[in-house]
Amino acid sequence: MDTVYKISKAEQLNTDTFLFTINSEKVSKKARAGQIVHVKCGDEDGVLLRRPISICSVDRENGTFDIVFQIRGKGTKILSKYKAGDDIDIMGPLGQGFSLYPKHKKIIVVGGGIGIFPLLQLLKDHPAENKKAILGFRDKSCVILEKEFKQASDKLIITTDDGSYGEKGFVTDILKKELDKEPADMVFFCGPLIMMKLGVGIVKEYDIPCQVSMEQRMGCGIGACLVCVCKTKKGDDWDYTQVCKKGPVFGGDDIIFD
Amino acid sequence: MDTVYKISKAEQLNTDTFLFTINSEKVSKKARAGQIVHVKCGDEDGVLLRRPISICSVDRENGTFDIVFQIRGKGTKILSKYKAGDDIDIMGPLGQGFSLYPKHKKIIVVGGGIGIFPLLQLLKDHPAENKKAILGFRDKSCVILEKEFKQASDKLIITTDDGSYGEKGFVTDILKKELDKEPADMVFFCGPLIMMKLGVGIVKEYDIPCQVSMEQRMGCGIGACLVCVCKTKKGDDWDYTQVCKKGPVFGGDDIIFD
Amino acid sequence: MNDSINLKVNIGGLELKNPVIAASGSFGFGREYSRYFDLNRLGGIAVKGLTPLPRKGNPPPRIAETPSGILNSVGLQNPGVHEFIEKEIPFLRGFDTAIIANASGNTVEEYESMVEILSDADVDAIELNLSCPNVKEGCLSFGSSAKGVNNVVSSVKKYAKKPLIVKLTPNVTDITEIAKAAEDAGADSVSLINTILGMAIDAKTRRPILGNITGGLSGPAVKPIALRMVYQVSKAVKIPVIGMGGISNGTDAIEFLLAGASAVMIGTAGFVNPMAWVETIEGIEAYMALNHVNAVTELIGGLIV
Amino acid sequence: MNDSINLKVNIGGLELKNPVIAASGSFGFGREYSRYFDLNRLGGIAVKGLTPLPRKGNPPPRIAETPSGILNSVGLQNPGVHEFIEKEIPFLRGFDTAIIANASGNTVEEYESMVEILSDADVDAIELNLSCPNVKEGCLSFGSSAKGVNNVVSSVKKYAKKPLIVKLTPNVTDITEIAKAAEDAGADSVSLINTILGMAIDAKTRRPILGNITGGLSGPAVKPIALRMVYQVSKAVKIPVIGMGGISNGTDAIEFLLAGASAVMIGTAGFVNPMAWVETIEGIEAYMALNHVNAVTELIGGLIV
Ligand SMILES: Cc1cc2nc3c(=O)[nH]c(=O)nc-3n(C[C@H](O)[C@H](O)[C@H](O)COP(=O)(O)OP(=O)(O)OC[C@H]3O[C@@H](n4cnc5c(N)ncnc54)[C@H](O)[C@@H]3O)c2cc1C
Ligand SMILES: Cc1cc2nc3c(=O)[nH]c(=O)nc-3n(C[C@H](O)[C@H](O)[C@H](O)COP(=O)(O)OP(=O)(O)OC[C@H]3O[C@@H](n4cnc5c(N)ncnc54)[C@H](O)[C@@H]3O)c2cc1C
Ligand SMILES: Cc1cc2nc3c(=O)[nH]c(=O)nc-3n(C[C@H](O)[C@H](O)[C@H](O)COP(=O)(O)O)c2cc1C
Ligand SMILES: Cc1cc2nc3c(=O)[nH]c(=O)nc-3n(C[C@H](O)[C@H](O)[C@H](O)COP(=O)(O)O)c2cc1C
Ligand code: FES
Ligand code: FES
Repeated sequence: MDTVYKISKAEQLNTDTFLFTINSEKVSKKARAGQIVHVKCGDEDGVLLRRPISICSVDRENGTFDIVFQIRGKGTKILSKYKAGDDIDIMGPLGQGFSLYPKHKKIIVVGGGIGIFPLLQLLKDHPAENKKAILGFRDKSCVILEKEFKQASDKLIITTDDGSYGEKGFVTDILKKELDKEPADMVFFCGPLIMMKLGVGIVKEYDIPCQVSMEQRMGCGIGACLVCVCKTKKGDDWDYTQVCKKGPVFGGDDIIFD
Repeated sequence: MDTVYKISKAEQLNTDTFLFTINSEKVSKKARAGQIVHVKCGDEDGVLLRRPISICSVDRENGTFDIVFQIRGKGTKILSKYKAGDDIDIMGPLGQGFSLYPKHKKIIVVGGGIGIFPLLQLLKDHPAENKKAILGFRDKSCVILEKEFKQASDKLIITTDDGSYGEKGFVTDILKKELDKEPADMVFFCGPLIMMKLGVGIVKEYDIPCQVSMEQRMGCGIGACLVCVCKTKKGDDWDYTQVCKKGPVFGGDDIIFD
Repeated sequence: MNDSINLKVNIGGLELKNPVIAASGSFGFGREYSRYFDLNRLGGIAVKGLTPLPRKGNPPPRIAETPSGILNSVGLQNPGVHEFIEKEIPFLRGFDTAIIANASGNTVEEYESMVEILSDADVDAIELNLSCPNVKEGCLSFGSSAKGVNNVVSSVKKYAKKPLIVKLTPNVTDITEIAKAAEDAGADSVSLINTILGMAIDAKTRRPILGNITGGLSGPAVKPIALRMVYQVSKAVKIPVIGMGGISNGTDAIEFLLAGASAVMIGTAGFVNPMAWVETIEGIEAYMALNHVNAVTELIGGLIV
Repeated sequence: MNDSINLKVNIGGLELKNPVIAASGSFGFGREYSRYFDLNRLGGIAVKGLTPLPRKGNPPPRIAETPSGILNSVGLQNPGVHEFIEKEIPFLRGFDTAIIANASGNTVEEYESMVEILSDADVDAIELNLSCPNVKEGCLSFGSSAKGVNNVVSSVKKYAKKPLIVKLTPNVTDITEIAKAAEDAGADSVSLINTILGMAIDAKTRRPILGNITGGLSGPAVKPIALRMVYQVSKAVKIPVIGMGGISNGTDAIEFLLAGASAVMIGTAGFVNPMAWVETIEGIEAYMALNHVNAVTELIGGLIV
């Protein structure tokens, strides 16, 4: 199976965040919001494993899709050196994306840090009438894709930890305020574990269903090696479930945060 | 100590042989024919060690030197991807070069394969009146640096294993013929071990001194780790001696070929 | 595939059409990779390590990347041997490849029962995992002494109606002793190496990266150690040796065959390149064609020393 | 160098101004690297392994490159302890850095005599090499059992007038047992790991790459194994632990300190980068500054589990 595609655009969004547009009929046709690709970064320094990166947005007409990633360690550092025209080795689309229900009229997406990326295509694809996005960043210099999220949503609230841009504070506090104003049919979370844990607790108070996108270190990326698990409910019991195959998106109720 | 220099020219000489011109006042000033540099190729695929490469020629005025190398394995493969303008991490010049005695009027250099490279600067630097070069290649497609060697020598004999260019046969046979015609004051060998072993045996018959440039896998490149040894005579006994520090050039008589 | 090239090997009664096997734990039960390539290509599949009852395994994170290697601490998460027999064997039997059941237990009795159950199941061989570094009881504690190995292997032997492969741990002073103990107790072959116990630390958080603190090292980093152990063991025992540890391509596989392995397993490399198994088979064929080797068995133990 | 940062450590009586030591065998007797950097920077230098008489070592090739690692089979080539004392100590004493004499022998008597001789020489500590995988007699055969280690260490102890470091081999089933044996017999500290026995094969020539067939693996590839062993040993013994195996930079060194090492040694990384030792010291300082750690001793064993 061929997994090598061409990067048609490589753009630096801020000091450590990069956007690649990748040509792939296959991925762009099959991809659903929330799914991931598993990226081979390179062989430098004995780096072996692929890195899981969310599909950020898809251009089905032109057969391309975008990924956005931040430099965190060795692999993403190597990846950041790719240029337009380079080949990139990608497995995907992988996993289960967000479930979009046409009957839902009002939705809210809540994202933090590198968790905002999969929410963009979700907003684009969701048929709801009213789509709110609450996105949290560390500070002003970290704010990216603002225009794109504005376009894809009906209301965009940006927060920063230090208040240097948008509202000051946590996305979960903003979520609470928004839900106090007006309920929603579904809330989608993607970001740090603690944010999702808090978020799931909040929407439960309002009796609103939610979906969360989980993060875990991965090996195979396709469900075979069982390294990427998170704790999920299973009747009265619980289980370790593969994030790469059964996730990354789970029902908020299915996850045991501990 | 700074070991990073700029490649000012990167040229492909044939399918798998490359020439780099490297800017370095330090190396070009200090280098003597037969010395080596120890090159960091890159981090790909867990490649760690530096590769020893001979200094092929030196431009002392412009502060540059040339190395020529053939792709053999992982490291030289990575190295072949460097371009003009790239930085290269090089330790050197290292080791002991050829000893050039002004009193020697007639010299012969005998090289095979990747062993020909250090002989070029030797020919350039040696004050002898009559300099012959006998260079062996696998076949016509492997013949490189012919012009440069012609210029640096008074007589150049090229041999190929299959006779597709120059004379057919081994350099050692040609050496014998040449010595039958006319003796020499010193013969310099660099190439496959078996060629040098034969060569040393031949010149001994003619009672001519010789020098050989030894090849061995290296670690530190500066004499500290003792991995790069060859067998040398030590009175009635023998010893393992570091090729990187005490060599690569040894008196033909000092080496035990077994 | 070159028709004049014979890739068949016989591993103590287990016939393989080629010497490349998916290593246990890297390949699940084959379903996932069946979308990437034709499982018929494989010599065999060693399925995820099985235990009598389902096991949840260790807390995440379960993987860490190290220079040219990975650490894993899965801890034998599996649905139990009965679900394997019911749900996975029928799927795997749809392919023309050997099924190797990798079996673990906490006690000698559990090992016995696993072998008894699997002997009556439709598998081609049983690989006794005496070497998982990621579980507290059983397994490695049996596998790290000749006595322990002899004890387990001779106990299960009477239940074994299939070729019995004993999988050895590298975490021992002298692996040849362990291999000989397995041979003496009736193993039909040995496979090695399982992972090497290791650890990774995040200097920033000052915490271990793995949820289980330590994990098992595999991948290219361990290849020189694995190769040495395969070489030592294949000289020490008469039964066939299955070699593994860091094999990523045909050249690596050839090195293991030359060192004395009769077949090879590949795990970690498949995470990097899902075609690693197939490309290794192709690489072996290419080497054989280039070097005019007709039967892969000619290469086994062919190291010139 | 930040003045408020205290890098001093005490390794069982051996005072070091900083915890970075050149590992034995990688650094000769210091002369060569003295042209690359100021040896005064180093916490200490463990010199090339010494024996009572000069040794020629093993036939070349003595090094092979493996993924993120190297194999070496030098086999203790050295000029003998007397020449060391006569010619090398005076040179090394020109620098303000600890001299650690790495000593090997073929028999218990040879070890005793080495310790006796070195105790009267101007060195700061003696590192007993019970772990070289590249020589046939002595060394590893003592080092791979608790009994052997106890035997050698308690025999030499009575001659030791300098801090005694016992260097352990990773080629054992349970390194904590070996470490405890060393401690019980009177070692002032232990250093680990020496190299792991491995092998490399050239598929083209079908021959081993090393003249000695097998060699010892070192470099980044072994780091996870070394880190695990340092963690285990530092929990099992009360004497200080010197950690090594694949350390290339400050972050790696911090990981070893957190795992329980009181100092680190660096070998292989210096072949890649002759400034590795110095840059590691700088990296430790940078980490301490960033994390407001005043004394490096605060980091030792600081892993949060
Ligand atoms: C489902 C999913 C979707 C993701 N989507 C994005 C995205 O769209 N954009 C983006 O920038 N990042 C995303 N990430 C996080 C991204 O995978 C990590 O930042 C990246 O793997 C770190 O690799 P590194 O080489 O920079 O770090 P290193 O520290 O060198 O990585 C070492 C190992 O740890 C793993 N690892 C380290 N941090 C993480 C992490 N946070 N999550 C998973 N594995 C990790 C690496 O994959 C690698 O195997 C996603 C992660 C998951 C699980
Ligand atoms: C003194 C000396 C001078 C040399 N001069 C030149 C030169 O001018 N041009 C040139 O093309 N080559 C030269 N060589 C040979 C060159 O060093 C090797 O071809 C090169 O190291 C192979 O590295 P690789 O990454 O291609 O092979 P790999 O097989 O990936 O190398 C693996 C390891 O083995 C070592 N190795 C493999 N083959 C050799 C070899 N023949 N000699 C030494 N080490 C080896 C490598 O350095 C590395 O450590 C010289 C060697 C020596 C010792
Ligand atoms: C994620 C993972 C899970 C594993 N699970 C098992 C297992 O269940 N049973 C077993 O015998 N070996 C298991 N192993 C070990 C492999 O089968 C193999 O022995 C080891 O990984 C070395 O081969 P490699 O370097 O090709 O991966 C596992 C390895 C990995 C990486
Ligand atoms: C070329 C070489 C020679 C070595 N010689 C010795 C030695 O003489 N005595 C000793 O105790 N250890 C010796 N070692 C082992 C190192 O001191 C160290 O334990 C090992 O290499 C792991 O550290 P590293 O990964 O930083 O190299 C040698 C290692 C190498 C690479
Ligand atoms: S990464 Fe292998 S199962 Fe998820
Ligand atoms: S390479 Fe280290 S002594 Fe020559």
